[in-house]
Amino acid sequence: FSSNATFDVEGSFETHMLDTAPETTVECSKEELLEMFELMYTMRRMEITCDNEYKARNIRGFCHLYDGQEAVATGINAAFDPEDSWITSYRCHCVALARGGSVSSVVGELFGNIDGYSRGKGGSMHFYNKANYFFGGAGIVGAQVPVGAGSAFANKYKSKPGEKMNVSVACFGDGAANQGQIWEAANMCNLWNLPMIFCIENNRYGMGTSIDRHSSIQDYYKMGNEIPGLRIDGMNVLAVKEGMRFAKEYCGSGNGPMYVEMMTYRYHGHSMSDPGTTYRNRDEIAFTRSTKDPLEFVKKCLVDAEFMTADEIKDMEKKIRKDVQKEVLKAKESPVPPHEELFKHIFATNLEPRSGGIEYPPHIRMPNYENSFWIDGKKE
Amino acid sequence: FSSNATFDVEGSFETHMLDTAPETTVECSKEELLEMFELMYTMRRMEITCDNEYKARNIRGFCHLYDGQEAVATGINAAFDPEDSWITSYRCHCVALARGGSVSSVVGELFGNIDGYSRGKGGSMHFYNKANYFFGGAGIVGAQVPVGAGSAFANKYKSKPGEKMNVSVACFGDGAANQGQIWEAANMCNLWNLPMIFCIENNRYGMGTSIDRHSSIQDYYKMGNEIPGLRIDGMNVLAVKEGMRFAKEYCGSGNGPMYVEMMTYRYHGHSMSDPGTTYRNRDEIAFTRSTKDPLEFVKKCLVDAEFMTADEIKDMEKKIRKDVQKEVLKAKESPVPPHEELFKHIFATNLEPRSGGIEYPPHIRMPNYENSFWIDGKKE
Amino acid sequence: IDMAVREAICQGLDEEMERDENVFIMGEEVAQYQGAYKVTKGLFQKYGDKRVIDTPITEMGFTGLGVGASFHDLKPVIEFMTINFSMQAIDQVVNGAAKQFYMSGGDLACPIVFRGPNGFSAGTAAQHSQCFGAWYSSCPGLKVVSPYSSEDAKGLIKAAIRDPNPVMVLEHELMYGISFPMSDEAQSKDWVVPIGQAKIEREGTDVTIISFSKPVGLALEAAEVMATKGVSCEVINLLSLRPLDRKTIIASAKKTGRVVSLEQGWPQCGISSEIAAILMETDAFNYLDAPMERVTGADVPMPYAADLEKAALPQLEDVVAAIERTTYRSMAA
Amino acid sequence: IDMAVREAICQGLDEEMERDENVFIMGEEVAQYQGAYKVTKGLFQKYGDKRVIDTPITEMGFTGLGVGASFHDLKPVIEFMTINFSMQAIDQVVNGAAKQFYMSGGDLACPIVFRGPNGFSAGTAAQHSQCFGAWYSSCPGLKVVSPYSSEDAKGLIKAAIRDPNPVMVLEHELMYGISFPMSDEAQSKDWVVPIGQAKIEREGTDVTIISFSKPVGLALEAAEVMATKGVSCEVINLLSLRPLDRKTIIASAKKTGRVVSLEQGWPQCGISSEIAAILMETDAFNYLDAPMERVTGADVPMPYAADLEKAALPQLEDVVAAIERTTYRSMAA
Ligand SMILES: Cc1ncc(C[n+]2csc(CCOP(=O)(O)OP(=O)(O)O)c2C)c(N)n1
Ligand SMILES: Cc1ncc(C[n+]2csc(CCOP(=O)(O)OP(=O)(O)O)c2C)c(N)n1
Ligand SMILES: [Mg+2]
Ligand SMILES: [Mg+2]
Repeated sequence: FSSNATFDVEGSFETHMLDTAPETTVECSKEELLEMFELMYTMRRMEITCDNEYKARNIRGFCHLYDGQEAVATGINAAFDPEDSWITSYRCHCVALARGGSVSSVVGELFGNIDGYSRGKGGSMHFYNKANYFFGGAGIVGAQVPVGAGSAFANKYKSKPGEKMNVSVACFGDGAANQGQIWEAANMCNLWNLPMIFCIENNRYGMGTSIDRHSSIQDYYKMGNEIPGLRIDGMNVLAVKEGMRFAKEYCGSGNGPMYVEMMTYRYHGHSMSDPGTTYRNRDEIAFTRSTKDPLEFVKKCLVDAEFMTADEIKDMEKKIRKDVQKEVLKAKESPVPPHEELFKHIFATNLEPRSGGIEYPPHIRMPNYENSFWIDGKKE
Repeated sequence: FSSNATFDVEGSFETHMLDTAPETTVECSKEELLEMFELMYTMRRMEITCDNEYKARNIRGFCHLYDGQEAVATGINAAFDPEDSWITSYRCHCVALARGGSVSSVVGELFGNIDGYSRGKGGSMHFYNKANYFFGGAGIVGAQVPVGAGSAFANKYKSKPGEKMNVSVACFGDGAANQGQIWEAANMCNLWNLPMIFCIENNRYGMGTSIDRHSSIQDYYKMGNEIPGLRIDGMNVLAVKEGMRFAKEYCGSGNGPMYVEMMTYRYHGHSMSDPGTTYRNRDEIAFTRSTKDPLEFVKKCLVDAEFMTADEIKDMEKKIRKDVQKEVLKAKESPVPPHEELFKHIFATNLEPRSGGIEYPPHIRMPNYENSFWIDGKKE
Repeated sequence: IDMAVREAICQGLDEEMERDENVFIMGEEVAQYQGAYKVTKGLFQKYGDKRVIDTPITEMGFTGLGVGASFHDLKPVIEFMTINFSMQAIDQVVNGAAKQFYMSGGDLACPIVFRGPNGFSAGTAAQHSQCFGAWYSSCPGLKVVSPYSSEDAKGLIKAAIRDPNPVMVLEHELMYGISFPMSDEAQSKDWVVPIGQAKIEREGTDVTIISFSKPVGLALEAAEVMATKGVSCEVINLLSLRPLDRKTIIASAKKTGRVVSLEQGWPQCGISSEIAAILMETDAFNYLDAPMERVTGADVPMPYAADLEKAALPQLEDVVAAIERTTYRSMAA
Repeated sequence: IDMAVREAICQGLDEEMERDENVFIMGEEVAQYQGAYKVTKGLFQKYGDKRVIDTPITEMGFTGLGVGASFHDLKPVIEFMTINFSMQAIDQVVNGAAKQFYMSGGDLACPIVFRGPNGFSAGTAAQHSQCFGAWYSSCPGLKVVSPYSSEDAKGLIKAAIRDPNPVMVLEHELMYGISFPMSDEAQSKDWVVPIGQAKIEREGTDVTIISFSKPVGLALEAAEVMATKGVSCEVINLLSLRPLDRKTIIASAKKTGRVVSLEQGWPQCGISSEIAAILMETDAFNYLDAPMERVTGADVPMPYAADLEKAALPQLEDVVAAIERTTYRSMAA
């Protein structure tokens, strides 16, 4: 009994302007598949917890959930080296988790607590982890894409000629895909052969607008025009992994950028204020859940390969649910940021994370007159 | 002896995503060809005059000349109805001329005189003629293109279903062509089937940067991706006319937008501060002048069709040169705008041109203390 | 009757669309979704997809497109889902719309309306909480208005649509759901609030509080508190940030001799700064019994955590404290 | 020796590129063309196309790209051909760069420099003449500097490059060709002008003139004129608009008791407005012998015609008149 198995991903890909293509089979070890499942299920549970906590008013503001799309981030994570750069949109909880966050640090951020991923200052849309090459979390649609191209630029800048380069991926939605700055970045990446992957998570809606109403090109993998493109079944984590391996290999070797389209689906509404059922019907959601769910898919792979029994999987799920609960409790215990945090981290004093002290502004309006006049951080 | 002739424009076009194409011959009457020649030669002389006046320090600031590219604006003008909308970049003197300006109003604007096209307030980059559907003149690279799409939108909005629509053209350079907002406009025009022509005047340089250094796609007529494209020999005014007739017909009929690339060349440097010879060699300029000059081409057509003799053309040129001189003298006689113009036309009071009176700001800094305090346009 | 600000804006839009078929609405999710904040509710159903248009998420593009459409005497009402996103389009707003009429020597007006929620909105952090009052109001050629109540909101959107110039309407997300009484006049189709005139929300004699948008409510609260302490506050609701109603500001400053300005935006080069400059450069100065106080948002990007957020924004205590300071502090001889 | 501002900036760039191989320059025409205004002359030849990079005309794209590169501890120096074009990229500057460090709770700094000519430049009309001093300086997280002389220019660009934060350097096209003496210190590779400190260009006792960028020269001229009339002017060159050196402003105001501010930008919510607010809200107020006067650009889009352009900008007579007004006008008792 081998602890490796081979999975068929035939039909998971379409290519554009490419001579080669990803493999049609993927080999995967038990450990690896289990790891992917664990991550995906943790993501799922975390997002469902966020939904509950939001409804219990423990989370405020915007909150965009990723359930349904877990295979995308997980597959990218599996294909990437830790030094490959990653940036995404506001729908970023699960990438933050994949890139070195704990559930408690992610959920803690949403609670606005000091032990949150961004010390409670960023909230749902603003997770970053410089040490792990994770650059956000961006609240402005499309804006993360040129920034991601900057990572690709830096990778090339720092690489030695002839050496394989680390790549950069920027994830963005179908709704974002027509933002002009994305094309501007694509043009530069193509001109300068930057190791950049433009990754469209096509979940078929930008908020309440379906792709046919916001995009004249609905084959997103062809949006790069002369830039090669790859469409991947984004509900199949093995296909995502293989496709991204292929893209990383291609881009990292100095062939320039690639457009990658992930066919995926979001189960929740756009954000917590959107029920998500006015512009698409419940059948569509139910059908996707029952036929394409990315978690069910991995579970089936685990069983089919005889890596695990259904019962073992159930036990594992139970354990993960408990872990997530524990993490949430931990997050809740963290205190809210002290008031002085308000004036902390406005300016850095060096490039190390958390550099920079408290910078009282020269003049603060405060109820207390005594506290209201400052020069150079001291009372006048 | 017919006063019509047929000209061969075979080889002047390349198409992209189109089932049909412009005709390979163009019929043209003597009057029309003469008119085109007159306009083109006036453009040429006007731009050369601007060059001289700039060097004589009678014109200030930026000044972007159009000589070399005359066939583009002239051909568009010939193909268009007066109600078709037109917007272009800062390189706009000659379009302003074509759309109802006199040489004296164009040059007068450059002199900063009150009888200038924009009352001396706009200068070289800012000509507009609402009555003639000419909307600029834009100083910001690329910005005119979505604005031009707005004209296409208005044309559709105002048209009756089934009726042929007036079209809108936005001209922009090869350097501008990768601006993201252009793609944003293209996507909307394509989604909404707007009668819009994206017209790239490819003169092979954006300032000092050649197309291979600033654009990953150098077949500009293919930049629209799924949007049909047409490449035209932009030095051949008859080809431009026929190509634009074709584009107008296509877009005006509700088929959506088209990308049109004009292969052209600018003789002058980018603007008056650029000698234009550091990034391209003199041979290239001389070669283009001697083999592709758009004026020489029309003259040849006039002679070949036996519409005019070489001597008649010479006489005509002499007359035009004199006319331009006279117009320049006239422009020089116009006074500079009175001081009160400073506070005029900040706000319109209705939609008629030149509405809106003088609006003294509430507080003016003036050397004269008495003049310095105003409330509601009156001294305090 | 009472009406929420959201409905008041919608009613204003509806009436103007009925009045003039050249008026159309364009923006993200304005049509089928009824607006991200449901401001355009019902308009798509009533006017159809010709006049209520969902756009792709391409602010620079559709703003430019709106500007171009306005050149044909159409009247585009461009919704920014929030005004933060207008930063992607700001070149079209300022270099395109605002400067257009002047640059053309008066040939080409740009009758367009931009609108959307501006500034702070609870729990949305730094990129979604910026106030653009000061930036836009600094630009000649643009008109900038900012309603507080439902009457303001309806009257200003209607004025903006009828104006032949580009008008930026800065709404406030947290006001959409707040109800205000609507007078009979305000319910009529002729209700238009003239652009450029401030409104005295409450008359008073001792201190003038000047504000706009949501914090006008805070100013009124503070005035209540001060009334119990025997201090009579005049509250000015600016309504229009450009043109700024200097006359009303100056007259009130002369009358009360004490001024507190109040806004949620950042302090540096804000609307409060401008008010300070106005008081300095006019004879209002000579009537001041104390230097002006400004109460503004803290000089930080907006943090997410609720406590920090609260500390970053003017609270009632802050306003009261500032008013009290103006009564302690007085002019140097 | 004397050195033009253009060369001083170039020298600063050159020295920093030599010192740190992570510094690179990116922008339109900065490499082969040597800069539209020749500021980067010679750098492409010296450092090659890896470190001096011509971009397409896509400001939003390459600004975002620079921001991303800075996350890898590279130090991008992004040239905007003029700062007007930064409006296309302003979302990346403000929402991207400026707010980044704070939003990440201090995890992710954004060490990037933006630079280019700001404000008025002769004969280029409304779209190419806007001053962005007030807008950018209003944004926490961003540093904003603006040199006047060659020493300033070299020292500030070097300080900007060494700073771990996003810094906007607002130069002035009409100053590039102006020569100033360079002291021995300023010629050294260690010459750095600290960000956040204003400079007293000329000491005086009767009136303080506060300015930045090109009009500092006008302030100095006005001071000369007033000297002949027996009035002693102190001239402050702000150098840094954020952080703004309130200490120096306040100290000088207390010393002279009279303040005139001078800038080329629009009046409303400008740097002058902010100075007025500072004087109002600090004890400097009690030392004022006359209300502050502001001298600013006219409240209009910049016209093209030379005479109108001149009328739209502060002239020597305007500054002199304002100074004289502060001596006539004085505090109310
Ligand atoms: C520039 C900008 N415009 C609008 C918004 C508001 N907004 C946030 S998410 C979103 C929809 C994006 O859809 P898509 O790109 O498909 O991503 P998805 O939410 O499906 O992951 C919109 C309109 C924004 N944040 N930024
Ligand atoms: C947004 C913006 N960036 C930069 C500039 C400066 N600029 C003016 S024209 C130009 C080159 C444009 O080249 P191209 O589009 O090819 O037009 P051409 O000049 O060849 O007609 C540049 C960089 C500008 N005006 N606007
Ligand atoms: Mg989507
Ligand atoms: Mg060109």
